[in-house]
Amino acid sequence: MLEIRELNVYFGVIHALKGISLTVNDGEIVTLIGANGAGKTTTLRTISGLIKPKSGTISLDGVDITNLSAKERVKLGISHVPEGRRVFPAMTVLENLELGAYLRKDKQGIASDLKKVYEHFPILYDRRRQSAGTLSGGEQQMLAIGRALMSRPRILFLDEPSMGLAPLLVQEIFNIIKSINESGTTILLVEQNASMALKTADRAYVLETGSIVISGSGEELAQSEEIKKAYLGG
Amino acid sequence: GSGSDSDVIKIGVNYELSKDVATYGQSSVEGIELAIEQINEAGGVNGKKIKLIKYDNESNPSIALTLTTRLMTQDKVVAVLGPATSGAFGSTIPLAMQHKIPIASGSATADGLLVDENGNVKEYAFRICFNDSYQGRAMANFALNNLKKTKAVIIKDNSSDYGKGLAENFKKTFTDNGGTIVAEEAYVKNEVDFNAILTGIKGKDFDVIFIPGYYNEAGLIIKQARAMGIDVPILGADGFDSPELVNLAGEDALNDVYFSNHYSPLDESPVVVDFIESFKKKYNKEPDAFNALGYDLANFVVDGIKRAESLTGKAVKDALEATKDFEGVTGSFSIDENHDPVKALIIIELQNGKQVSTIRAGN
Amino acid sequence: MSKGFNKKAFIKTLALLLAFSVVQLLIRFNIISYYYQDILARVCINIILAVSLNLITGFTGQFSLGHAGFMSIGAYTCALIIERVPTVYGFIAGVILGALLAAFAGFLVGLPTLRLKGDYLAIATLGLSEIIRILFINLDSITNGAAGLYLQRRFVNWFWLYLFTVSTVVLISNFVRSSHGRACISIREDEIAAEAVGINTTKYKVIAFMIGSFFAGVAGAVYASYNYFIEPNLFNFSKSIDILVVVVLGGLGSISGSIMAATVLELISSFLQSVAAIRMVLYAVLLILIMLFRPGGLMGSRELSVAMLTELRKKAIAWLKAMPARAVHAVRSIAKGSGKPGDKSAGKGRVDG
Amino acid sequence: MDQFVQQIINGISLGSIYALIALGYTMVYGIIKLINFAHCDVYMLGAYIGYFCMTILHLDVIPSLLIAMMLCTVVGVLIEKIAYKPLRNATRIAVLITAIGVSLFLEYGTMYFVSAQVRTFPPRIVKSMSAGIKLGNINVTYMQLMIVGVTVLLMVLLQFTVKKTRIGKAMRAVSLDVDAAELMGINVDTTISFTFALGSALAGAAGVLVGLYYNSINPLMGMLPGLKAFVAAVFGGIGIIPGAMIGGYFIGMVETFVSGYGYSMYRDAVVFAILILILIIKPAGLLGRNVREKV
Amino acid sequence: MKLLEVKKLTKSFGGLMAVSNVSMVIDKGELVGLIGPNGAGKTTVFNLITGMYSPSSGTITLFDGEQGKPIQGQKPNKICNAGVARTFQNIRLFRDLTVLDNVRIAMHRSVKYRLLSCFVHSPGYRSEEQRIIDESIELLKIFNLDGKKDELARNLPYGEQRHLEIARALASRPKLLLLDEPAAGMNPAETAQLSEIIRKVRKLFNLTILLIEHDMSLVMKICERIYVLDFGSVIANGSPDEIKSNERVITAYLGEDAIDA
Ligand SMILES: Nc1ncnc2c1ncn2[C@@H]1O[C@H](COP(=O)(O)OP(=O)(O)OP(=O)(O)O)[C@@H](O)[C@H]1O
Ligand SMILES: Nc1ncnc2c1ncn2[C@@H]1O[C@H](COP(=O)(O)OP(=O)(O)OP(=O)(O)O)[C@@H](O)[C@H]1O
Ligand SMILES: [Mg+2]
Ligand SMILES: [Mg+2]
Repeated sequence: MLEIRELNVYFGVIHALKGISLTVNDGEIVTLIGANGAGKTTTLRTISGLIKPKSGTISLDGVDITNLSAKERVKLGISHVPEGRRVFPAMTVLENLELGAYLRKDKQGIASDLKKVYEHFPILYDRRRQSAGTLSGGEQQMLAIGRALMSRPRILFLDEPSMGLAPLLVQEIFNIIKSINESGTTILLVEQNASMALKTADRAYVLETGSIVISGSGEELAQSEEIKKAYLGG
Repeated sequence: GSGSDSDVIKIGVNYELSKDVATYGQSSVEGIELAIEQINEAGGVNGKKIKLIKYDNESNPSIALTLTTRLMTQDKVVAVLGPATSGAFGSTIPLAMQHKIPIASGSATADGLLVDENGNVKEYAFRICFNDSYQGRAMANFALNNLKKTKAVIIKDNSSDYGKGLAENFKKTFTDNGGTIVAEEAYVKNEVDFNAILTGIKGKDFDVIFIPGYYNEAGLIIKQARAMGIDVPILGADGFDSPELVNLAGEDALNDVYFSNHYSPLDESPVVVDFIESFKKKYNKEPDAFNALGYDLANFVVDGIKRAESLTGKAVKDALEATKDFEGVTGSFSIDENHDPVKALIIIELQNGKQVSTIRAGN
Repeated sequence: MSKGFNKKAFIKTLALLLAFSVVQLLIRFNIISYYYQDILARVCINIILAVSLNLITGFTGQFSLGHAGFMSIGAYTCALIIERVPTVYGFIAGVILGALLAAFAGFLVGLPTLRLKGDYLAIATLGLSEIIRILFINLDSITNGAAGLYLQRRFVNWFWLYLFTVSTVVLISNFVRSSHGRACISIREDEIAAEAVGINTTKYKVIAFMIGSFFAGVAGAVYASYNYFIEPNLFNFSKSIDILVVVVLGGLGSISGSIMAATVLELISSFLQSVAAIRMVLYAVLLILIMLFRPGGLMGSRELSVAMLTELRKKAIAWLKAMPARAVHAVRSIAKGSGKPGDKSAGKGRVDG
Repeated sequence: MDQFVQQIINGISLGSIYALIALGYTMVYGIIKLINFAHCDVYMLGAYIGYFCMTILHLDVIPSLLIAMMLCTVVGVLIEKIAYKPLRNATRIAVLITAIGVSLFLEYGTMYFVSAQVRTFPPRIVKSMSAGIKLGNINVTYMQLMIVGVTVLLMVLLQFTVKKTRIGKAMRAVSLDVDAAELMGINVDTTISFTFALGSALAGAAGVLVGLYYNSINPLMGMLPGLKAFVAAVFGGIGIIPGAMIGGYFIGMVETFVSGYGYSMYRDAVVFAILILILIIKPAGLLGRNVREKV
Repeated sequence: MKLLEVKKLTKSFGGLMAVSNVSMVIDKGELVGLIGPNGAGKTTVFNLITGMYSPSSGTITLFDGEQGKPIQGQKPNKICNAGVARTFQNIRLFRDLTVLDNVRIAMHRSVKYRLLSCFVHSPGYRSEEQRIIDESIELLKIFNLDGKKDELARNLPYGEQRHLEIARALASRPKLLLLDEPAAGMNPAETAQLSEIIRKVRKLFNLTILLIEHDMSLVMKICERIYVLDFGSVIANGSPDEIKSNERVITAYLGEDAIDA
């Protein structure tokens, strides 16, 4: 479904992504793990159009989207839960969610998706009139995911969704990711919590200082000694 | 030996071409440039063309100072014209004294500008406009004696020394001679809404308004006052002189308006007629007081240069000092011992937007 | 270690004295003409203003649009004293008293308004400086109102200018490099974090305002005496903006940047005088272009240092060395008839350097 | 009593003008946190465009107004594209300096072409605009009524646009977080351009209306009301549309009453003093909420 | 010996009771955990203790020996100077300053020279500055950051930024250190490293620590005692083992199978 070839990204002189290639197939959960500063966030931001790559191609369903604007990518079904949540702080929870459906016109669809989000995250319903900036860290994370779901994406990027969440919720979030996936959304997941991520994912890529060093199925990597040592604290 | 070996004579132009009072500077320079054009067309001075070196002092006395230094020491001009406002002009006088190069203004009206604290004239500074006390006194006397009004309201331009000087002198003469000032209001340049002030004074008992300021705002004050039903006579000074006054105030509003001036377009002297005609030709509009004063200023200085024994600052200064019966657009004048012009003042009456009469006024 | 420090200070002092004497000699022998002296004076005054505002806005991060107001207090105080005591002592007293009064005003302004942030603070400072100006207009009996004050003598000469400018720069840069200065900088960076690490942010904001206005007062006093004339309108909103432009153009938080920008802007401004009619238009375009190409100002928040100069020199040498090659290339491509490629690379080199 | 009522009318009509300009400031500020100093010069341009339409093309008021609004829209969008857009990621103060540059450019560019002279509108048009109603001693001109009406109408429309429409939501999102807004599928450039277009159209309309009302325009005419309008916007809580309105009326009223009761010399000082007092009590303006950042 | 006592602390935002009736005692030298679901009010407790918010009601007392001093409602800098330092859940470094400067700023409290002497850089001034630099570098060494002292804080990798924040907090020489989710965004290897560092500085500086964290592997490993917050109230308080097996905590927070770590 998503195919990335030889992506190179620079920040001034910093070569942040060094010719990355990866694919995500329809219906998969793919995870991208790696140490701090490896370039995971940069990869996601490039795919969703927030950063312009120096070279390389990104294609969705065989269509080259490298030069499309972020807006057009959203239209094509990409949705991105950014690092650090990035909710709209001065807007209410409800308004945030509505903005997630900005490009959609089907009122009924939006309403039913809103209901679904509230089912996933009941606390958001309780807080729907509170401004998002005053939510607790975890609440904001839920809001960010909920907001992304509101565009009814075909492929969802999640950048460290478990960061700052209570243990119960971490499990919950991964369950939700699974159920979102099961309901037909393809997922590209960036995580620090590598053990959970590998458990959840069908396939995984390991990123180190801007290059992909290992890839394989989730289980495979979870067993790998190297990975265990570097990322699983084992 | 300023520029004596070249075939041009350089005169500095140091005017307010931008920021707050750009209108005064730009108008003055229009007059100056017209005069110099005519002089050069007529062959210049002793075969030499006059070259203007023009700088913009941004309506800022401090920049005016720098420019005067530049004109006098870098560009080596024989004389400097401007600045237009008293503050800026006054601040450059010490430089004229230091470098011994005359400076002259057509519109720096503040009293005492040209004499030091001991009453000695500052030799290198000249002006060809009335000073504030002259006009202020004249208008106060006119109100008391000719119009027989004794209760005045002053609405002054608080952002200029001109407004302040006129208001002060008017007030002094007026009260000294039995009048009372009912209210003194103020506005700043470029303001357009005077309804509040006018509504405020409307309830008071007064029989004449004096507006020491320029036509830009005065026009609007008159218009708004008349619209409000305030129909007492309105007085002003040479700052009123502009064809724009009619457009701003509207013909219907310009009744019982009197202002002091140097000349009147009703004047049929050939200098005035020629000036108006050639000005219209060059700029496609009617001249105003600043245009006329700028024009006279340039002619006055060039006349001095012509008569000077040499092209040194001192010689030009001496020649300017000796100016007698100079025939200007703004009247014929001589330079007195304080370097002020001695010239007659006329008071123009406006009815229905037209100048209907001029009154020669003394003090 | 501390010996090395002293040596550095010694060399610096020596360099400063040398610079002073050289200019003094050049003025004596008329090599620096009156006009250039005048430019020098203006540059010096602008440096004092910019560096002092930089302390408030650049280092402490408090957006002030009222610097001209503090300046005017120094100017009027000094002018009024000189008017009564027209001697050098009067002048010195004027500068000191002017600066102190300005600092006091800074204190008064600081206390209540510093809980305001960003643009709200800016507007409050703007308002205060306008109030000061209006008071100067209306306190006719003391200030002579809109007509302004004329001074017969100028006390400011190269000696005083140099003394005041160097003192301002040295004192303020010493301050910002001290722990107290770092406290100010931390406010700019993150006020909440600064509070959390024990910085009394209110106190340091007030201190920054007081020091900044003190030197604005000095600048005002020098300005008054230099100009022979002051009027309230000299210290209006646009004057504050002008100072701010210098600070931002130099780089917020860079003292050497402020010094450079004050110099460059004065030179540009006098250079543009020869095209009086459109100078403001050109000035505006230049301003926009500079900001577009160097949004962080000339220096960013860095200071000019030896290392930086060496680097710059290296770049310049490399650039110059490449000149012949470039020239050859240019000639060749012109010979080939492919336009004038030399222009492009030259222009680019300049922007990068 | 009459005088009091008349002063209130004066205050409202002056306040409307400040409010009209302040709306533009506040909109642009709301979205990119920029005090768009050039706004008051677009207002001036609007007045000149209207002037030339009426004097050279001999058009009537309404078509002139529309043309002025259209051209100002273009100017506003161009300014944004050329001068502000490249600085999206620069510090706010850098953009502010650029805005000052643009402002000077417009002022002196205009002055270069039309000189610093004041201009007045053709008498036929001015006459038709200065009719009014007289109730005893109280005067209201149709022009005043029109300005007040237009201001209130625009305020309501703007508020509706920002709060209720899609583009309004996009505007608010962009103002809070550009990247996140882009991720929602919002076209950030278009949204910002739209804001400038709207603000500039308002400025253009205000220019023509005010120019006609006072019948006096000059290249620096934007400076004074621009500054006041900016103060008004801050007073009401910058970025908040009804705030601009309240601020405008407040300043109009204070100015009127201070001048009207004989303190015209201290007028601006009083306005600023009250402003500062209010800000000390309400540091984010009258309607602004002083939200402390959650840490 | 008590160091901090919180009594009946309550904070409401509008209608929302973010913290209600919380009482806790922390003894000198303890390492106490503060855990609870998202939105339970943990960060708010920190904000109340450090003066970022003033409480709606209740008291916070800081002890110096036997002497207790109420600190609630005081300004953050006062509280910091009384000996309480913190880190932030969302890192709040002075991002555009160097690593060294971040630490030096926090040492301001101990600077001995007066305001006036910093204008002229007297000899006393210079030796004091040198002391500040030396001590700062010492501190950075603990976090392995001394090699990066001249880098801008923003350019550090995330994990090192967290470390720097702790170093900065320590620079004010606190008695009580509050850490808000120091391990968030770290991978397990980095978290392990962090727990070492916390142990080390605790010994070195004779610190009392209160720690918010969602990473149970860290919390259970290093905390001696744990408070659990839910909906603004303390629902449990005890040793890690007690907490792990507390039913209420499991249902509200931990989940059934979370304790495998
Ligand atoms: N806007 C930027 N400007 C300059 N450098 C950047 C920028 N964004 C990222 N970088 C650099 O690019 C590299 C990759 O960063 P990225 O944020 O993608 O890492 P990451 O894998 O997501 O790390 P983390 O786990 O900390 O989120 C880092 O060295 C970072 O410093
Ligand atoms: N300034 C505020 N205004 C309104 N509500 C607030 C404010 N600060 C916190 N809250 C609310 O108080 C509750 C507690 O927030 P707090 O940040 O203390 O949670 P937390 O326990 O730290 O959660 P997390 O683990 O997710 O960080 C949340 O519901 C939050 O929405
Ligand atoms: Mg990341
Ligand atoms: Mg928290």
